[in-house]
Amino acid sequence: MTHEILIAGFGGQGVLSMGMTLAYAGMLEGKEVSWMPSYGPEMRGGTANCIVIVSPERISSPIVTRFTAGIILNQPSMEKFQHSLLPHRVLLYEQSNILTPPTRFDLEILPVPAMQEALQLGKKQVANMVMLGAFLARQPVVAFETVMEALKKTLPERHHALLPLNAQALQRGKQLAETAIVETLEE
Amino acid sequence: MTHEILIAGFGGQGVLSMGMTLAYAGMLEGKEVSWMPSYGPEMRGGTANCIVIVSPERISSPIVTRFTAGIILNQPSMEKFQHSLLPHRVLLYEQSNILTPPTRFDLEILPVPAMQEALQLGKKQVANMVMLGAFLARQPVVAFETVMEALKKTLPERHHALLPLNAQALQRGKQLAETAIVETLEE
Amino acid sequence: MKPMMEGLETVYHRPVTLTETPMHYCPGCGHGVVHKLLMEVVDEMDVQEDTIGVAPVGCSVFAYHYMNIDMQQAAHGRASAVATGIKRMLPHKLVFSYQGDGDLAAIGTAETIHTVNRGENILIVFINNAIYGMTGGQMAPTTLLGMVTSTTPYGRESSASGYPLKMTDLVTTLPGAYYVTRQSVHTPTAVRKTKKAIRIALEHQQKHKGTCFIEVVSNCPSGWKMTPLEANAWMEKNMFPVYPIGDLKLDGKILHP
Amino acid sequence: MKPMMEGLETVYHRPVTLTETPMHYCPGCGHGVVHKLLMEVVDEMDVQEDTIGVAPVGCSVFAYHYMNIDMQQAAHGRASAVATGIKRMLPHKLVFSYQGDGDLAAIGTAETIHTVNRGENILIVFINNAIYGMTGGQMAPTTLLGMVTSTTPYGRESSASGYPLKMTDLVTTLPGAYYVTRQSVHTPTAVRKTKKAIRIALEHQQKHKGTCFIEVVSNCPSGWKMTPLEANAWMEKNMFPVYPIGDLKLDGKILHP
Amino acid sequence: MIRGTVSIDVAICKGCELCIAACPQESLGLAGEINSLGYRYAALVQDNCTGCINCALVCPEGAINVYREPKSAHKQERDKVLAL
Amino acid sequence: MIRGTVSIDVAICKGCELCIAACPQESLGLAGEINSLGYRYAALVQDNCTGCINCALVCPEGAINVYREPKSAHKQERDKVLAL
Amino acid sequence: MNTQAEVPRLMKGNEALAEAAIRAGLQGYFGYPITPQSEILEYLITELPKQGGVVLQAESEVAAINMIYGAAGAGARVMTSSSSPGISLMQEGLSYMASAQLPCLVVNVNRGGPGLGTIQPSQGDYFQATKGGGHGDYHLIVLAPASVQEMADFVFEAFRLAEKYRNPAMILADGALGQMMEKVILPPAGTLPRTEKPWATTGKPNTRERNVVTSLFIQPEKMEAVNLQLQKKYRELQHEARYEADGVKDADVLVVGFGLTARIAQKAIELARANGVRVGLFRPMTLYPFPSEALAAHARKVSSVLVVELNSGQMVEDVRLAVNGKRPVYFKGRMGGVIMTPEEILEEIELVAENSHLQTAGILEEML
Amino acid sequence: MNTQAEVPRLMKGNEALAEAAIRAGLQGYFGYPITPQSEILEYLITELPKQGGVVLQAESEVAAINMIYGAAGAGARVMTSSSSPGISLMQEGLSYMASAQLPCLVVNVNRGGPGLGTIQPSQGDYFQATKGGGHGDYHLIVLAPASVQEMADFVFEAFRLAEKYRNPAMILADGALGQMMEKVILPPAGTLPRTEKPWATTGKPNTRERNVVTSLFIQPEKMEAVNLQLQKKYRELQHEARYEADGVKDADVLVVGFGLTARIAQKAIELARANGVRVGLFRPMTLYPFPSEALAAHARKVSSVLVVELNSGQMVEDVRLAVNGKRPVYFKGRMGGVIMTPEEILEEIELVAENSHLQTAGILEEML
Ligand SMILES: Cc1ncc(C[n+]2csc(CCOP(=O)(O)OP(=O)(O)O)c2C)c(N)n1
Ligand SMILES: Cc1ncc(C[n+]2csc(CCOP(=O)(O)OP(=O)(O)O)c2C)c(N)n1
Ligand code: SF4
Ligand code: SF4
Ligand code: SF4
Ligand code: SF4
Repeated sequence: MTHEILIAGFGGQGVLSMGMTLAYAGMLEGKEVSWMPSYGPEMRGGTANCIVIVSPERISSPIVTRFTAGIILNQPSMEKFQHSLLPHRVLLYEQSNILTPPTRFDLEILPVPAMQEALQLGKKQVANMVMLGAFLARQPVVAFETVMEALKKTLPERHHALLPLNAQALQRGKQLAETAIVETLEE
Repeated sequence: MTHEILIAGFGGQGVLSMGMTLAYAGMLEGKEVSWMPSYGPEMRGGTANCIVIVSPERISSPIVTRFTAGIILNQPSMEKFQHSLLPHRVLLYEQSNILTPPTRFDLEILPVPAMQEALQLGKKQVANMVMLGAFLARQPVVAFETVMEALKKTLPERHHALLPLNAQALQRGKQLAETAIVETLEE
Repeated sequence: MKPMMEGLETVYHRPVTLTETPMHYCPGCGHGVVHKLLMEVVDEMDVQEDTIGVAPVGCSVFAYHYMNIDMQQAAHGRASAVATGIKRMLPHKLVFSYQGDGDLAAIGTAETIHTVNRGENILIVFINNAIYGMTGGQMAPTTLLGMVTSTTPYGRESSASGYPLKMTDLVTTLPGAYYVTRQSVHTPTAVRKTKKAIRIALEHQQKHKGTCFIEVVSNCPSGWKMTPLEANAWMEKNMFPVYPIGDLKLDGKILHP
Repeated sequence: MKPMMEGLETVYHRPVTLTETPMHYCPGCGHGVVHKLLMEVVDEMDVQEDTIGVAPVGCSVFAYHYMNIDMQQAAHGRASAVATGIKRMLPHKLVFSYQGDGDLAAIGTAETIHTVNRGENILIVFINNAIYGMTGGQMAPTTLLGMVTSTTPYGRESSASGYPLKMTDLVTTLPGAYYVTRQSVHTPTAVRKTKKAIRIALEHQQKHKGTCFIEVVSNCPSGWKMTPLEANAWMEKNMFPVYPIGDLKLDGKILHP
Repeated sequence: MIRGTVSIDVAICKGCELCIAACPQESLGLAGEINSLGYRYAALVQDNCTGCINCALVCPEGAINVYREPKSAHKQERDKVLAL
Repeated sequence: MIRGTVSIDVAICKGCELCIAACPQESLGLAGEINSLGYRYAALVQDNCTGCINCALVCPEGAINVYREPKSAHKQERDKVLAL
Repeated sequence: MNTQAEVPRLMKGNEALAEAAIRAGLQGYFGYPITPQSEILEYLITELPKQGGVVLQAESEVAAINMIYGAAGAGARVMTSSSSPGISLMQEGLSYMASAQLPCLVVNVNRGGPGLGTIQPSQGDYFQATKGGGHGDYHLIVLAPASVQEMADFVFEAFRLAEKYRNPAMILADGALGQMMEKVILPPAGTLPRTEKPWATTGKPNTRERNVVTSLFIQPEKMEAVNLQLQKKYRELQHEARYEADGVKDADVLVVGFGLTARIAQKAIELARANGVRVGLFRPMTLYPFPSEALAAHARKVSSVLVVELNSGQMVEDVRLAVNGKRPVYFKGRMGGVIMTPEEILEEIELVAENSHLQTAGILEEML
Repeated sequence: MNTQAEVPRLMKGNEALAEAAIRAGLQGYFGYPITPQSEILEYLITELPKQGGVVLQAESEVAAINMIYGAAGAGARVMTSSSSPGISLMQEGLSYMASAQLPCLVVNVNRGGPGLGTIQPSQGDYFQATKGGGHGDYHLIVLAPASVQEMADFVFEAFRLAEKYRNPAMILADGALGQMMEKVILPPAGTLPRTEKPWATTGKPNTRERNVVTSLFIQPEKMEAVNLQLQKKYRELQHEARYEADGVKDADVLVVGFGLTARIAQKAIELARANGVRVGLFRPMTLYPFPSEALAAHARKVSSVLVVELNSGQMVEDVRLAVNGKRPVYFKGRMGGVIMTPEEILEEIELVAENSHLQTAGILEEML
């Protein structure tokens, strides 16, 4: 099946790199992939997002408006994008950053305390990997091993020391997702 | 009738101003007129020419390739233009500058020793007026008085002292034309 | 700890001609300070109605969001030509252009030189942060030798990319320039001096003295990849030796040539 | 009186690298002399195969009709940018641009400043005749104050049209400039000096020293509406005081700054 | 010592810390919380502000207003002290 | 005095007179006739040319070639004279 | 002056245009010399200051168009002029002015290109003028005079349209129109009223919000809104399309040409009619807006259309779009500064009239 | 490297293009930063010197294009890149290069205009790219990639065509193509042979006449000869027209779009076909030469044509010229940096399919 995933948050939260890693992993598994970032004038701050498509077939439009999954890391993006998800799909969000949860009834919603977990792991930068881990536990778009492979490519050499930490983060996310009670208001 | 006159010579011989004066006179007599100069990059020397059209009706093309009259002041222009005259029309040329006369049989050809006359009048610059005088004697496109009127406008104020001299030059041209034996090889 | 203001008088307040809009600049960026100073002087001279500004293409492209005066946004590098057009039509208004180093010293070099050479009666404010901020930190003509930017990944080398260009020194030599100074805004004293310079320049303009040119040696924390405090320290240490602070031309006279 | 040459040796002959084509310049125009000198030096250094010239837009646009070397004709004002493109691709060739004052000091100001600031290893020959010759005698940036041209009908006034721009003085201050001199070609001595300067410049280029810049203060009899002899006299009297003849920078060192 | 104080518009403060470095009294510091822009903002951390306006001068956001007791008031103060 | 002479390409001469002014010997002048370009061209008017090449140097058209008797020849000349 | 205006004068196209600009209340001119139009700058710099106007010889065409941007933004009636290469250098500035909706007049006395080319007459800049040589979706208002009289008259029309629609207007002439002299009756001064420009940056009084002249709208939605506004304007502009149709009543062949070419075609048509060929002339006077509807209507009445231009075939595309396949459209062009003669056009007319399309097409092909 | 070429990589369009240029044997790059394409300069300045190539950050786009002129004239394989406003500044230089017949690659990563506009994706520079934004009769060779893979592949094609025809070639992309990442298999290095350039100014040996690179031909006749040569070249170029047609066999509606828009349209077509509407896609890969004949042929097989562009309707003119009135041609565009969604296009397709032309036309009008 074709995954059309939206990842959105603040500039500093690593949403673009999360998407890139996911796309890279998809490619490593021989799938067709595209990564479409939002880009603005070179000024800091503001929200960032990207659309990642992973598909067995050739990808037509890299730009879609209805998503098969959403990973959302800040409040503004939640308001902006929750209604762009296709019904009955999964929406993950980072708990400490999003105080008013999504209002849709027809989604499989999973809040993830990624920031908190990341801080426990000792580096808040890996919060995005916690999110990714949780997401992949819900939707096995790619295998965890491949994500680690991908990280080797997407992380600059000088940060390879952090690979184990990222692996942990992914695992924590996985566990969280497996143990979590999924908030869904559907009957 | 519509006059489509070609005037050609060296840059310094005043062919453009001669044409301008003729056109101006035509306008003063309430006719439609146009003056189309050849123009090149701003470098000195080389030949210059202009097409003057004087007509009772609105002028369509200011650019024509067959002329009703020609006033030619140097050899290169003679070679270039003598064949552009309509048959049986008048062709005036300045004698001292043109050593090999035109070769066409079907024209009314009038050589004018304008330079020589101008020098006698004391200013070789007025040779062009001698030519114009001669031409108008042959083809009364406009009246002599009007030409003098026109000169008042086309000559810069500071040269108005030269008006009488120009008048003389015109007259000499007229006399020359009237007395001259027109070279025509037609039977 | 909340301030207790009863019985106290206001000794500094945000200039009223600065709009309420929060500025988009990165934390600690010098652009904000200079914007503020311009509007402080406009307030003090009470010339809001007489002043027309020209914003460049650069991070300060949105200056007109923050300065509550009539403004025009110019094409990249052409701010001084645009200012010339305005001033020639409205000779009794106070006109200034506000330009970065890419805008004024790269693509706008010809316009800068000729505007000053004509002695256009305007103020040119030149923010020199030695880098292209808006486009993400490429080399500027004023980038220091050895300095790493996204287009001098191995440090600027004169053989490949030439030397730091001292536009302010160049314009100083032009007869059209009446007042030329190089200042900064990283300390309270520096800020006071720069404000003074702006005031002097606008007063000269009121007297139709010719072109006034103020270079502000400034920072670009984001482009330099430093914190604001690191950036200002780096600036003092590395930029001031190449771009020394001080007046270059007063009342049309070149100082220690 | 016909010359008798039997038993005499040739002490001067037209340079062989100058083509047979008669030049289109007006009588007495300095362009012809400088063309001739360039080709004399090319002959003497035997570098026809190594030399690539760039012609400007201006009266000398047809330089490539007269110089028997590979040449490019550049857009108005961009000759030094074109020369940069050539030199960067062929670093071991000798590249020169030949430009008038409108070309180099007006529309080409930015290219001139930045080419020299990069220290491009080329020779820039700058013919300053204080007017736009080709387009019929309009004001140039180098036109003298009070001088009448078709666009300063009442004489150049600084308030309206700015001041004579001394580009050569500006480029002298740039670190990229290695050799900068101002010469003329109106007398035999002047001609000898200018030729010397061209030779020096090309030799520096062979040694990759940086930008060499030669201004030739020249005439425009047609634009000035004078005979060639009047023009040269006027030039000495009026232009030399503003554009003094002599070296400005030798071996990278600025003279009497 | 002259008594002064500052008011900081925390909504637009970007926590650049320039004011903190500029304050000779070390009256300023960064607050614990972050504002809507996501920055830890500046705040008074000591009650020894003299109202020298240094912080306001260097603030790129124009976020600081400064207040100071009037010269007169200050004088009275001193007199009181002496009266004791 | 060294003997020299010049040859002038009258076809391309524009009669600018720069050579005439540059000649210390006043050997040059304008000819009476005009050439195909319409200019009165330069010509030798005195046989006192020393071959100093001044005229050739200033000629914008490169119309002048200059010839001079070889140093040697010149020496012989002088010797001859002395021999008398 | 108004009295003076009545007397016919003999003037060069460039001078008539310049004098008309003064009478149209020109306040500022910024330009750079280039043949064949330097007379405009030279005339204005001699005359306009006497009327209190400003004329500045800029350091380049890039500077000139940006000075115009500033001056127009300050609310003044301003113009610049140049010829082909110089106009190319103004493309960024023109795109900015169209986007910032600043009125001004830009004159292009077209010469032969591409590149440095020649200085002789050409219509090779039609595409650049009408489709937008600069970046983005914008149009200039483009007027094409065909006589010295129109060189003068269209200045008034250009300023009127530019200010009414807040859009740069261009007069697209050619070297011949600029250099030739004809009888001209100059429009009287003071007949073009000043328009209110509440948007101009003249200094902010506290009675209004500040004015900002800009072409930057960083939010795509905002930028699209600006574009929709421009497109709306361009649709309204269509009503200003002007043309001249002559001898079309009984015409079998319709010749379409603009500017100087139309004049030459007129002569060719006279010759053709003398030979009994029924030919009419359609002359667009506005190139943008292009008189498409009128042309389509006229085309329907003839059996074939012949487009003549001093280029390789540019306006012919707009003609084909207007005719939309209903009639065969033929083309005859000369390039690089060569002016076509009435005889050449006559020849084409006769070929087209013969109407042996295939063959004709073949021949015309070669002429491309 | 050749081996490396086989491995798929995940790259940004701008980086893939830059890396491909290196593999295509690029010898010189001269350019000036501008969003959204600065990565090209940044990538090349980091990598090309390692291969012995030259990269120079010019003082402006005007300087850059003229450096390219000199470098191309010297016989080198060179390129520059910019985005809309910067490309406008290159128009004079491009006209010069086309006239002097110098091969080079110019990349325009199109952003929203006019003016400073936005930095978001747009196709608003179609006219400028295809009709010649500069002065005179010339054309650029224009390629329109639609994927990161084509951003790389078309570099080779562009250099091949540019050198074969001695004409500047342009790759017209947009901000999205430049910034997005996709799987790309880079063309192997050393597969684009160097071409002989006997005309280049490399220094005159006595074995040949001097070479002169110029665009000045002061005699109109000479200049026209040059133009005839260019026109001949452009006619030959027509055979290089390339396009992609998909699902056209049974199509009732033909959607025409280029670049990114074609990708989005593809998605819309999938949706439409799911709803049972028979739609096909025609994607011009070369914008100049425009695949007119192929398009005309395909258009004849459908009942109507829908053109989609990220502008106010530019390519639609070339489509109408090709279809020549045989079929109704509709248009849907978004402007100023707004990207249209598959859903929007789907809506249009369904309107067009209903084929109630009048009404549809009306609605579409509004959408202009
Ligand atoms: C014609 C053109 N070229 C390039 C750009 C891209 N651009 C925008 S801002 C800028 C330079 C910004 O640097 P600077 O002028 O130093 O200002 P800063 O952002 O550092 O304050 C550039 C190259 C543009 N917008 N227009
Ligand atoms: C872009 C552009 N602008 C203007 C011109 C017209 N033009 C040709 S030469 C020239 C100036 C010539 O003056 P200068 O450079 O001093 O050389 P000179 O003719 O005096 O030797 C101008 C403005 C042009 N060809 N191209
Ligand atoms: S990028 Fe640099 S110049 Fe621009 S706002 Fe940020 S710090 Fe200031
Ligand atoms: S116009 Fe002037 S510069 Fe040009 S050739 Fe004549 S004299 Fe020389
Ligand atoms: S200087 Fe201003 S913005 Fe910076 S921390 Fe202090 S109050 Fe905040
Ligand atoms: S200098 Fe040369 S061109 Fe001038 S007169 Fe003497 S020979 Fe003739």
